[in-house]
Amino acid sequence: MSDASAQPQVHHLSPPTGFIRKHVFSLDHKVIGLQYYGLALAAVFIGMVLSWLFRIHLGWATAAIPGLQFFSPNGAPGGVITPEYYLSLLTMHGTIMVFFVLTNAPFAGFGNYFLPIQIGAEDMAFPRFNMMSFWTTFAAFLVMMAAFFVHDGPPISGWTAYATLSSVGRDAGPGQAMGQNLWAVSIALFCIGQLLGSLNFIATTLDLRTKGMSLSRMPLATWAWFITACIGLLAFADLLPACILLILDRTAGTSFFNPSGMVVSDNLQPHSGGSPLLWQHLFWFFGHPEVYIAIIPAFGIVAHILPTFMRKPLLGGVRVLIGCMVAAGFLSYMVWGHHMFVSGMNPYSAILFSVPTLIITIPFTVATLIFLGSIYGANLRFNSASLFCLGFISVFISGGISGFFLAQPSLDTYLHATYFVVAHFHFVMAVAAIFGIFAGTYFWMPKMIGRMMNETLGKLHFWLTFIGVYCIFMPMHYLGLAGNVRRYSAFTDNYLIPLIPVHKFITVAALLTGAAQFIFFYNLIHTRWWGPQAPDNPWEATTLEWSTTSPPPFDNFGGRHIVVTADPYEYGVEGGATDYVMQTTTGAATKH
Amino acid sequence: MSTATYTPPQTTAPRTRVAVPVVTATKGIPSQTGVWVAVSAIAMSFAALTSALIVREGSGTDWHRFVLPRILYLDTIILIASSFTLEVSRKRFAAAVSSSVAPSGSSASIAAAQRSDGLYWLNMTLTLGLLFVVGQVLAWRSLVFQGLLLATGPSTSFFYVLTAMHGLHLLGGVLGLIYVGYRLRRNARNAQTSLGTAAVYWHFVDLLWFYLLMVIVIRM
Amino acid sequence: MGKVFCVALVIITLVSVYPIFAHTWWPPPTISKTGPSVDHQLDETLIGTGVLFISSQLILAGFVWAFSGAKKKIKSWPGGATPVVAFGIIIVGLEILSLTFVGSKAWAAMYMAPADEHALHVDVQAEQFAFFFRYPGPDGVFGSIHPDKISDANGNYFGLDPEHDVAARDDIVVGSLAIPVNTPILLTLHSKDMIHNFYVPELRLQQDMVPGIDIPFHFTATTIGKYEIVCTQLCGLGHYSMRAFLEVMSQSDYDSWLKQQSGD
Amino acid sequence: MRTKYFLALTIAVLLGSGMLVFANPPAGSGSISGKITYTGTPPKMKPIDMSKEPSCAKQHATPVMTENVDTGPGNSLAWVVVYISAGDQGSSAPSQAVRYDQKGCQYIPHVLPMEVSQQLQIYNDDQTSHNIHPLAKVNSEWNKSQPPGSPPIDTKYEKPEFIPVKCNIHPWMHGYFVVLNTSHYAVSGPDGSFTIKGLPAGKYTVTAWQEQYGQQTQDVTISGSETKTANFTFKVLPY
Repeated sequence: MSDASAQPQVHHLSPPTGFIRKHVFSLDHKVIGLQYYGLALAAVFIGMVLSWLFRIHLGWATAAIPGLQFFSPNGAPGGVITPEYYLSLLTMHGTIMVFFVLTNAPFAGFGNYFLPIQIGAEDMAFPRFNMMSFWTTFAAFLVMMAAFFVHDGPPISGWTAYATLSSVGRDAGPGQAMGQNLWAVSIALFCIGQLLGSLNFIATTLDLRTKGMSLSRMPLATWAWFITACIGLLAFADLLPACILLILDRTAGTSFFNPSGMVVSDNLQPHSGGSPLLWQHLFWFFGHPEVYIAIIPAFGIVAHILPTFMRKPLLGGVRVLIGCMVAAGFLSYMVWGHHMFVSGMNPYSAILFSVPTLIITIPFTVATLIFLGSIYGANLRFNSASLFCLGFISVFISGGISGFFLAQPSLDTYLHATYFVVAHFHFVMAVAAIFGIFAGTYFWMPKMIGRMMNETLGKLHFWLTFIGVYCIFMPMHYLGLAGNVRRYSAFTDNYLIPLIPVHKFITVAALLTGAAQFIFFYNLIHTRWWGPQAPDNPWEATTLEWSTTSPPPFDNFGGRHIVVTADPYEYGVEGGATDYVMQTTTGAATKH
Repeated sequence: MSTATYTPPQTTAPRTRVAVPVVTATKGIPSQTGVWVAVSAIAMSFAALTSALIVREGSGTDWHRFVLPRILYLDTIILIASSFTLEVSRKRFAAAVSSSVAPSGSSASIAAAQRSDGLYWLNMTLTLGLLFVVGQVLAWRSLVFQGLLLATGPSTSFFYVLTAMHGLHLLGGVLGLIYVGYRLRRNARNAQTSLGTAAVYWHFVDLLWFYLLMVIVIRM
Repeated sequence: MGKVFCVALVIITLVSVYPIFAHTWWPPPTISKTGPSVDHQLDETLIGTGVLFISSQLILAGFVWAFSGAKKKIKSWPGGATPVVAFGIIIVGLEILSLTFVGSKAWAAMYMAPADEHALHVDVQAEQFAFFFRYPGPDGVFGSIHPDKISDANGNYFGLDPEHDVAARDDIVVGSLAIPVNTPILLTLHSKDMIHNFYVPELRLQQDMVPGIDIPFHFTATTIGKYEIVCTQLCGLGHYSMRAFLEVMSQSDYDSWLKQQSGD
Repeated sequence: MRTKYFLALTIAVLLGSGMLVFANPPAGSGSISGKITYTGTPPKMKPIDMSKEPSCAKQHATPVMTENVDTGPGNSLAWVVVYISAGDQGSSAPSQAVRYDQKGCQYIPHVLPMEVSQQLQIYNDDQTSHNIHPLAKVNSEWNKSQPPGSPPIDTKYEKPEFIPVKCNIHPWMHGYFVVLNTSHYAVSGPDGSFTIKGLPAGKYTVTAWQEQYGQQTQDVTISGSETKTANFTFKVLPY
């Protein structure tokens, strides 16, 4: 902590010149933001490829994938994916996507880059912690990747790593030896990184706001990042000790999660008295807030972008949405038990957990209605960013609706652990958050790299993705209704065999939608080096990031003291040269 | 957080960008905010561990109490003492600041004396902190001699986990104090604030130990 | 572009809901006493959420069509935010209340109500990756379980000790669950290694089987037939292949089955 | 010049052949045969319920029984490994690979003896994924799955050990790898009989191993090309 007070001093006068200081171990929040974004980009690519592999396996269980045997001779002999390798792919897909994409990109990535700018600060409160935060996360990523190359492969216990499968060790199956150890260590490191990040976000938001930037004048994106940081602070502080206990159970012979008298692959385990449910409680107390850590930043990003392209402020101003996000964040700590309705927990507590879970739909319903009500009477401008915002609203509705089913214990007894659940959280958490990331990318890239992205490619990317995700995840609801259990590497049960064609359809859709993402990758890379120069405020937006150059100078505002004089979303203003009022009028941004 | 007492550092120091700290710091002191945020996070993770302890105690029939090493109580006293010495050193430094701004001519020497006095008490605090860690290690050794190891039973497992995690946090505090002392010796800008920040953390770790001791005494 | 988005969204919405109206993929007919209440609950939720889903998607589509592009004077929602917020709270609140009251009843009937005291008692052992079922045999007493005796090699899945434990000698251990129809069944769920799950879609019931805990679990099957018991809790590499059969028989068939089992 | 080469060549050939002669163990013509029987009531073998794996269940008209105590007429005991545990005068190096099959969700053979560092090939002849998990303690343990259509697993063991083999997907599948230091071994057939061939004259210790009832030994002396008899009797328990 004592390092903290040194920060106002370590602020560097002039940008560092050395490559290492400038691009690698940089203290500049903008560079760190881009580093997070790049890490998420790499992670999302890996995660997508993994999903392709196991989708192919689900459609055609005995199909040989040429070349895979060279990557994993044990996992895919002759290119045919074994049941345990399917689970490994699934586990790594879930872990990578949830932790290294959905937490990194919308929160740590965009947040690091734009939170200080949007509040008129010239850097985060603790640049050194900021740098440590990224490099810890990066180390976590490397450790996670290492699991692919250990002897018997990555862990097979799913991203939730339920004890006792995760806590027993190698007897539990291939991948549960070193692979699971690496998993636990990686997640522990990730927690540390995110804790440092959250600390930074909170302190920065509270203390480094410039003159006139009152809390009610903060853009919704900043609000979302702030709230997310508050959620993450507690969530990751809960997961970290859980991971430590798991590692001890696996390596030090303790019995936190391992009960007595377990016989795993004919070996009587030397444990006594542990509680497998304890892991589930610790995990989901983190796990449910984690869902909101993924979705609330995306929510804020959309709420931040939409007014710009509607050319009108949101219905009811920013306060309603802020209230919704705060309420959701608060409630998210009372509902973890709805993941455990049939876990052997006391059936009475199921009802206690189900009520707040249903109540949590209220803030999100209100927020959705606010979005819809805001579109009424707007002057919608269509481009990649705004399209992804509208797409976000649609998929968020689709995903939120299915929450009504799973929040009820009496339906969970039928739908629990079926593809209905997979469809639900992919729509509401994964796809919605990814749409938020895409919207943010198309909206902010001009500012981040100073070049305009290609709109035609962007729109094409939107349409293929939008239709694609519905083709992938809508059918999963039907599978769930038919009782199709998730995490099955092949469908041998009589009642599942008729459903295989649906899986084939989903696989094809997934491959095509995945292929469409290469348009995005191409667009991004092409823009980075060959895109046309971006003006300072291409979207006629109002918030502070648009009153500086693209990309912003090293200290964000070229030494100008920003004084905020207006609310964040003053659009549709009449009687002026423009239909909008910038948040600050101090010194027009210097042109290129 | 205690933003009221804070006077924004004026732009005297040549190394800071012109007036930027004035703008950025008007809302509060980042380090102060940060330390409170960190404290709440640490509190959260120990709360998680405590609830885990309670669940685990209920889940199995193998929860055995064991005799706590007496040295734990001595450690507690040491830690409380360290909090006091830290406060003393803070007072000295505060006095040093006030007397250095006093108009009288001899003030400089007085200030110097008070500063060195403060440093003395700071070092005392550091020593006590390290002494505490040594004491914890001794406590572990005595358990080990009784054959109570990490994996012996759930109660010992939790004892080792809790004390180890607390010890790590305390060592972090020690490092922080060393850094602060270094800054104070260099008479760096708002090193005072750093000391205050470090004190908040140090007292928290102190309280945390109190809480843990309670848990341990009641449950083990 | 707005019109295109509108049309696309309308098509997506209609296509999405069609299979649900058409019951193209649907839960298998229920065979348990408590099943109908779950189905009724499911239908109610489908109707309620279906209305919300279609209406909100169509409103989004309509607004995007109506308010795209043209440089006209912006309007704001008549009445402002308050009625919208109120509307949202009320409609969802009502939905929640109705669902919770009906749903809790169904849940209570399945999980909170105690089992019938005359229920037929069967012991279930889950392991990687199979279920095994144990009937007390003629003496009506279950032999005690000794984890150290558990062995797949000689088929001692429950860890019985017939050498010293007389009650264990006539225990019947089989690989599929045979039960008489319309008789309350009380299962005791054990697991010897991982967390498994006992799921029969037709029963509309599932329950985790947690190592270290014996979980009671009761139901009544109302239709004769052969159904699949599957595991829904990731338990290792063979998770997908972990299943057994639930054979609901007439009382007479069941009796003869039991006699034949204890015979050999 | 040329003669020099010739000389060198002949010497080399002579030396080589001579070494070969001495290296080869004396190929004996003696043999040991006998019958494995039991006393007491054997445990009842249980029928295996394969209904969870239809592709296998339909391969068996009558339900497959467990094989850990496989008895036959005349109290004969099958699947007992008999081998030379001492006095063996060097074995011929393992020539061809031994084959282990997974067919109809059974391990074939139930007990597979092999020589140290002999090539072992494991085939999956079923239309379903199998998993081979030899629970080795002395040798290195591994655990691999074998989906239908994937190549045979090719491996070997370097230290002598009795290794239980299980399939993690089909819990009833159980067998044994018996890794031996000798090439002189046999497995008792359904009638309990066995024959160890190719033994040179000498004093031998013969060991019989049964997966549930452990080992027994006898000393046998062979002179010339005779066939000695060595019968083993295991005491079995009903439970």
